[in-house]
Amino acid sequence: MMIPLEHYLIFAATLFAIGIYGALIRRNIIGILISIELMLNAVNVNLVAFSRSTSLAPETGQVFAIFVIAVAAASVAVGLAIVIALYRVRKSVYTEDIHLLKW
Amino acid sequence: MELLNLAGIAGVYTLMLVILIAAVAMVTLRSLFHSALALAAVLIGIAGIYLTLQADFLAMIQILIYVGAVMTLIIFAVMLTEHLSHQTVRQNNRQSPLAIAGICAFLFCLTGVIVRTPWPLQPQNQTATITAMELGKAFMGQYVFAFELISVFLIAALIGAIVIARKDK
Amino acid sequence: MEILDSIFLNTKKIFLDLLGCWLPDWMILLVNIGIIIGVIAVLGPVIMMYLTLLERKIIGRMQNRIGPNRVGIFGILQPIADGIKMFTKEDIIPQNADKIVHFLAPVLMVIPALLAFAVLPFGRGMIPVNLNVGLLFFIAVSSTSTICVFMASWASRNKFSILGGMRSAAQMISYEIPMVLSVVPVILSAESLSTYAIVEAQARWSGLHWFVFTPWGLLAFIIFFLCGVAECNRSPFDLPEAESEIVAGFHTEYSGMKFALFYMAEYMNTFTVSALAATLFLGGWEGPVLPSWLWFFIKTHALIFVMFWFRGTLPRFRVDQLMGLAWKLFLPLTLINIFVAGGYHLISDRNFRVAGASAVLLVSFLLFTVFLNRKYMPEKRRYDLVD
Amino acid sequence: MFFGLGVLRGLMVTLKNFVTSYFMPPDRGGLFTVEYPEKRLPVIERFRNFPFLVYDKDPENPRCVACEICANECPTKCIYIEKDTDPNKKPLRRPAIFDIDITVCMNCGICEEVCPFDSIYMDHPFEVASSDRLEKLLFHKNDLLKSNDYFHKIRPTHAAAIDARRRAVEEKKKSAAVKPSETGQPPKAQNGGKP
Repeated sequence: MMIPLEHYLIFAATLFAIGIYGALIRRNIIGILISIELMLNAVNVNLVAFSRSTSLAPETGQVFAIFVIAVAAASVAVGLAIVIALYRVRKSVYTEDIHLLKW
Repeated sequence: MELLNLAGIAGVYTLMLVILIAAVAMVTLRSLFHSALALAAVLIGIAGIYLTLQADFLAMIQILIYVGAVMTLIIFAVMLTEHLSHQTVRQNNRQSPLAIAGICAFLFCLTGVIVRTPWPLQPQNQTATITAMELGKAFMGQYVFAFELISVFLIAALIGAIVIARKDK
Repeated sequence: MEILDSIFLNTKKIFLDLLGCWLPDWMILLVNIGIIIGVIAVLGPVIMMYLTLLERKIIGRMQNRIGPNRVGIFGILQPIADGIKMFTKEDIIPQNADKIVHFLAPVLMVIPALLAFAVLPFGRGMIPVNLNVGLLFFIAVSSTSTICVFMASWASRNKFSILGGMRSAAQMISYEIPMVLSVVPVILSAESLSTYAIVEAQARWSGLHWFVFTPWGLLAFIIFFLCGVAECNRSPFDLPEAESEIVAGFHTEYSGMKFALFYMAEYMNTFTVSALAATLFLGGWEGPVLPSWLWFFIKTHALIFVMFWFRGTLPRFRVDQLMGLAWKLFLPLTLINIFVAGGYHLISDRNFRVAGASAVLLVSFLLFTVFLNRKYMPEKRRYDLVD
Repeated sequence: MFFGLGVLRGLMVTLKNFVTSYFMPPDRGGLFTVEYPEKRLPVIERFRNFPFLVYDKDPENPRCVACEICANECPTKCIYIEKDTDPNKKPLRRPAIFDIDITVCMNCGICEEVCPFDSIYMDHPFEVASSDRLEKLLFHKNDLLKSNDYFHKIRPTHAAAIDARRRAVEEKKKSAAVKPSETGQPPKAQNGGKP
């Protein structure tokens, strides 16, 4: 199963690019959060691909990937809590409507 | 037997293609619920990619945490905030052509860098499957401080999320 | 007994050798995988059909009635009759439902149920895929069904199904955590995540050596089994599809073949959860005389009988009791159970560690059920006769 | 006291039920369901289903004298009677048409009670379902007529009491007839209380 490292990196790069694209054009906050999740996953793929083929201790990439998954899960939890609190106050999750620093 | 290997490699590339299509769908779909499901498809696909990279413990963790828990959170949030009346509202702002141009430039120079740099390959551990045993040793050995820190971090995030989302009576 | 024990393995080997003479060897590999997939694809639905019949017979007998015996000799053909009924029933899609997601939900619900068969050790050497993360695979796959419940409830655009969907998702999540944590002591003592190695670990010990006979094993078994019952939305925990409150929960808007898929997924989950409970705690295919695959089916069907027994007896849990049980009783108990199992392995003196472990577990059980819960415990009703 | 004891006790009850349903006789926990078409419960004597007319010797002259008391008393009005007439249009004491609409009759048994001539009683067979709703479920006179010994077969004690009473009335009438009494008085059968 010899897939050269570059192919994994290019795949992860395109995934990351799609994530950025999503984060840029989405008007809905949850849409942006989802795209950030996607970018984090692209980074994970990179980590694992690098650690498997270039590092001497191959499990470091996976350890990093697990830590990234934990941090991403925590960030989604807090992010969505903020979105729900925001929705309760402003009745909308669209980025244009949330432009006052204090309400 | 080499036919089987070829089939395997072809399988990996099709999996990558499917993931990219699902990711594009996730970004462009109008209804947020559909894009959340596309994200679930992407996550399961990436777990498949981990399997091809012989990281099966990580693939299972990815499915368990991402598809099992994070997706549920996202779908809960989508359900709580999506009005059916919003279907007609435009989901993305006007800057998509500009964004596409920027992203393509970024992607172009990134792939240029990837292809040109001589990665220091270590061919000897290409086939070693990382089992849970080595990961456990790494967690308890070299990364024990980070391991404890991450649990504190998760508890803090947990309590923070509850405090923010709770209806303050 | 050796022949009977590996009868299936030998037949497969003979069949493959027969094919071997004119098929290239890599094709044999594919045929081998094909056979395994075929067996699971046939075994799953057949088990599901005959579990429905078994359930109706057992619950009938518990209520002093006979249960289906008209179709076929003892109602043997009843599942086929049900199947035909499910096929021919009209498949209604609500008018403003979300067509694609409405169609996808039952399909995606059956996939995890079928995937879970891949790691069950049916007998000595008869495990479809010997993953070295088998147990984690099972838990990961069974946790993906939460999304299918959401899809089903959101797509049918119906208040009852959304309510049912939210309730069952909340229940599935809150019972998944104790389920995962109750498995940790088993991994701790079997030193491996692969289900095959776990069964062998239980076979290696001398004397009565199933995990269920150790104090932490018994507690973990009870909690794992109850969480398994809650995971497939069955009997005392079947609030999400409670007919009396919310029509049929998340599969209200489904009829015909789609409802049959939900039904099949539920029964396959019942089988796989009890099979895994038998593998982890009752020593899988480990047994003195009978062939190994027969032991596996006896133990699994014993646990399935207990699940039907629950359905024949226990009333339904209220939502807060349901959640309270998972978070206030099962979770702390499993955490303490992990510590006790760790200690159990460190102490070498046999009867001290058994006494110590069971003492600690009993005290913590009483602590969480009687002392901390006294406020919520309904006071004992006393009927003093008016003189 | 102990947390799960109530649940265990409940489970033991159903388990006992489950086990005894295989071994015990019906009255002590065993199965008592009678599988209807193959095995049947014996119909008890006082069972009431649709009415029937009794005749003593031949179906031509049933006990019924077409007095229409039962038709008037019937709460659902499901009995229709037409008097028979001899060739020169003089009404006879016999019904020409005696129809009971089974779909309307509710087996109340009032016709049996009010009948002064012991001619209509409630029958036992209840399997009278048929595909044709109108024609087959309207019983005419010849469907309703049944002999007195059929009456004895399905309701022995009740039929015996009725016949004893009729015989007593016969003797009293005969002994009265021995004394010079005016003729032409139709024997007035006491409508004694039902035994």
